[in-house]
Amino acid sequence: MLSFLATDHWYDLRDLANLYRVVLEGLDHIFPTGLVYVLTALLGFIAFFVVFVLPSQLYVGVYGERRLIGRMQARQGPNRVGPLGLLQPVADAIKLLQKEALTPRSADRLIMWAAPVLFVAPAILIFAVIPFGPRMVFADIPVSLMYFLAISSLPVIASFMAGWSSNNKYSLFGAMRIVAMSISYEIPLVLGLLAVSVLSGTMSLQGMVYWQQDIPTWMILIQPIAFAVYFIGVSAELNRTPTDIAEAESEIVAGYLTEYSGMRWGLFYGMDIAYALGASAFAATIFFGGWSLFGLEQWVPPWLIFILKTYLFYFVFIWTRGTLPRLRIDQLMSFAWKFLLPIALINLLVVAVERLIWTSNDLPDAIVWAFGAVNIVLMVGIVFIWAKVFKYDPKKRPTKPRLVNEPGGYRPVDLEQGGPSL
Amino acid sequence: MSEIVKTEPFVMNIGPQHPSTHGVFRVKVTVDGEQITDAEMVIGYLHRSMEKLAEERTYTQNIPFTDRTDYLSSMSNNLGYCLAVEKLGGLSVPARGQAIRVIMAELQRLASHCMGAGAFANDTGAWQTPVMWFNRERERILDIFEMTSGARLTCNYMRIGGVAFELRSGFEEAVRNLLPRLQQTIADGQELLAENEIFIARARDVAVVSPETAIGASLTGPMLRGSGVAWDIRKADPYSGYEKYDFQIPIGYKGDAYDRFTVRLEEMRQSIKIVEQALDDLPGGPHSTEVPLAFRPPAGEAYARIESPRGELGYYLISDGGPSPFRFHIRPPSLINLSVLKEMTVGASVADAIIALGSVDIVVGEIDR
Amino acid sequence: MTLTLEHFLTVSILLFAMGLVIALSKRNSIGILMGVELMLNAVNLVLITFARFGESTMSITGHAFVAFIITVAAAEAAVALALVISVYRTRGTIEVDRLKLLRF
Amino acid sequence: MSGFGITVAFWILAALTLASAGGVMASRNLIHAVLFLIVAFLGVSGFFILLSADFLAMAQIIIYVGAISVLILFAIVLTPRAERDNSETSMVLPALLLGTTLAAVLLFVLYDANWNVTNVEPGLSAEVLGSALLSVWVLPFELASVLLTAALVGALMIVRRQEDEEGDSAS
Repeated sequence: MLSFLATDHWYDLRDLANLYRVVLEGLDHIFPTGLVYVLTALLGFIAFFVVFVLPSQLYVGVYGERRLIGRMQARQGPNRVGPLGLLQPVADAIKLLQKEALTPRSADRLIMWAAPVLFVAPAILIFAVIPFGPRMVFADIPVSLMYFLAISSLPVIASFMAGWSSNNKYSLFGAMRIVAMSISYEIPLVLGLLAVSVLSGTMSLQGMVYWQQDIPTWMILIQPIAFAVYFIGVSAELNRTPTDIAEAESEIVAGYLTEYSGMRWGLFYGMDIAYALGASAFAATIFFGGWSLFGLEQWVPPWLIFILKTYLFYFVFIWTRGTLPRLRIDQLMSFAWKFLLPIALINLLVVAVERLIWTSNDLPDAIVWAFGAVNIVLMVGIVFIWAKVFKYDPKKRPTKPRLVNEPGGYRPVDLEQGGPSL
Repeated sequence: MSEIVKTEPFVMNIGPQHPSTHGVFRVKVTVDGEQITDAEMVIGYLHRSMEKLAEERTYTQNIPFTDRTDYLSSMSNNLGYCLAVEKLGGLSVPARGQAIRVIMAELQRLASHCMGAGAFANDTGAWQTPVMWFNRERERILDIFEMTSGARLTCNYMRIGGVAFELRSGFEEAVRNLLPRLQQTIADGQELLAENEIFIARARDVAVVSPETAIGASLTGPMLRGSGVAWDIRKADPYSGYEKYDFQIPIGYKGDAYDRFTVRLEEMRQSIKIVEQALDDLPGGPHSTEVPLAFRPPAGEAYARIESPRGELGYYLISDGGPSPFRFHIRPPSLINLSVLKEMTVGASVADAIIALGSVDIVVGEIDR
Repeated sequence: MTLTLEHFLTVSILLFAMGLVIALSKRNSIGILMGVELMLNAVNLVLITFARFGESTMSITGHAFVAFIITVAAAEAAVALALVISVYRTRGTIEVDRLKLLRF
Repeated sequence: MSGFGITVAFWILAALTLASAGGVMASRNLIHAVLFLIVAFLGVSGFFILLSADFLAMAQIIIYVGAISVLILFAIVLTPRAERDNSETSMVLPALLLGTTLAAVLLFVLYDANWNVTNVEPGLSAEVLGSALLSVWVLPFELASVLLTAALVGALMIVRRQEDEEGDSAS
């Protein structure tokens, strides 16, 4: 399976696992076994943090997002601290650390203190199963897909704790909204990912990357419906626009974060970015071929390919945030239950049938492309049928008001004979 | 969930410090789950007693007060007040002064609607982007105001009998450069918001005001026109020579927040048309008639009304023949448009209440005066 | 030190006993539900432990049972909480020692 | 089953699980009790991982932590403040007595019996579980799905408002 040019030399940076292994072996001579276990884990974590998480969070999540959104909003974005404002995230962090973390008098102090801490832990845990390269994965467990789903259901609890313990009505609103929404969106999300798992026949993320490398294809081309469901579901779980109702600043001030300040708020903010990065990395792994790039991964470091794919996906998050308005909670709920759930179920059924045809008739791998074509047709068909059922016709919907020349009383809307459908 | 399960109703304050109350305005809502069962408006946080203060000052000295009522459209306020005084004193304004007044009032309408449309988009949750786009153009309009009157926000440009100064050289060129940019921004706003599926889902059928209610509550401006009632003071009771210009009244279909938004966008397009026409045949001559500083109109009363960006802005003056008005009253469109807020919010969700408030496009300075 | 069957079973027995005490003694019906959930978890732990340590050709049975128990627990929690809310709506309380009337 | 890491993990998990179960019992605030319950659930899923039931550990987190606890939290928040008390009834002493007795009896049985134990890893993976569920246990599997549907519909029926039903029958 590894038609890989990577050597085992430590300086072969196409696979950072080489370097790591050399360090591990060197430490093994010096320290007792149990300590090496802990030390290497720590070392790996620190390396991972320094190479990926910190720069991504600071420079893609904070700086990049602010610059890009600034660009979209016809303004500069941070450009004062350091060259091009590159030190802005650092300055922000220092400022947040200096600020006092206020606790309202009637708040539940312990839970309010514990919520950001509990919010941080899953954000870091999520990266444990994500493959950055053929051998660059912390825990290559066979159920890493389930692991992702399980871990991503934890921060909801922390958000709820934050909202409830603040003893603020806006916070409570935010907490209720996030709880209601995450329950609703978890279901289509799981079903969408289940379809991916059914087709590739594995629940391991590394296995999915190999599957996509072998065909070779990207899962998004084969299962666009699953991708759509995943994208919408995950942006709802992550509270990104257009589904950021839990901290909707125009309605409930800041939702569950209203009473948070200082570094406690900073932890929420930073870890929101980490979750978004985790979801992006996950999407890059499952739907965009992970670290593989149609053979190019033999020359370009796979981890670089992977990180770039992650950032590209994260850019889509930034993009939607900069452009789309927010939906109302009942619209989001009915969208999850009335549209995403049925579409995910249909997709699961179709994919299961396809998988059955594929394996029981022993067809070649190229048949996957045919499945992809079928699924794309299905997706377009579903959208059209949906539009038909709900008589959705954007052309007939007036987006400009009527114009009259003379003032007078009420002008009734003429809905007959080719008038607008409202 | 909240639709199925009955929860304990509780009282929540939206404002006076809240990101989307557009000033210090407070709504005390009783919510049951996400649904609002009762709403109580609390106004008066910005009350400055302007109407009483105006009784102590001369007619000319009162013009700066009007800047500070509806601080997003000072030109329109100046115009309304000056019209009332002119009516009281039986003065006439030279043709050039009238044309300049029209240009300024329409530019002010553009600036104010830029703010209104952007802030409304922000209320729907379009995170700052439309607000920044519209504000960029508003800044350019304010630059023109600064060039003309020396001030950006509180212009104090109109005078009794005309306008304060002649237009600066380069004014016409600046305005003509600006108008295509504005067209472009309006088209961008149309594409980004009015044709956006999510925006339509949020604003369509939300905060509906029926034409009967709108007329019954004496709503004016985009609120009334959004409900499908064709009414515009510029057409119905023309002032400052509006009858000379060719423009149309945009009216909505259903009277919801979406209609109000699109009506505002369309009004901006019409305003551009008016400004272009006014610039094309800008008459020569004096910009103002000579009026003594301590102007003493004969005893009597006068009511003048204009179509401000927010609706019918009326000034009611009673003179006892002295140098300052005996009674000075403003009919603020925001306050009267706001009177239907309770009707729009009760029964809606919190998110829709914010949309409803945003679609009224209030200015608290005008409500509290 | 080697971990044996007894270690895991001791934990699950203690967990079960605690769940029982909670379920029997709490006043609030949601509290009772929590006790029941703890007991279910303890039973799951027993089943998994035997699947791991027991000598059998069908060890997967334990896992299958746990899967079913988790399913049933989810259904049970949903129905129980619906009942709690319904009871609260009609009676104004969810404390079991105040729910004395058999009549609805 | 031995090894330094596994042993340490076991003791930490045991302490965590039992302590948080105690927390559920002792805390007077219902929300605190649920948060303790969540920790207990996480501890049990840790045990599942130790016993190499990866799939079920993840299912445990997804369903117990992600769904059931959240549902309980939701129910607590929907019932008003006065009902968030988690104190005991007068039955606390008999309950404690019964619990202790039960634990004592079961522990006696556990340490008295001669268990037929193997220390060979049975190699139970998600694939094995899946094929077992769809071959040997296919009837219960289908029944479980029917049960879930019934529970879904039943829960909806129970919490439906009275006036909704009237409105439905009228229209």
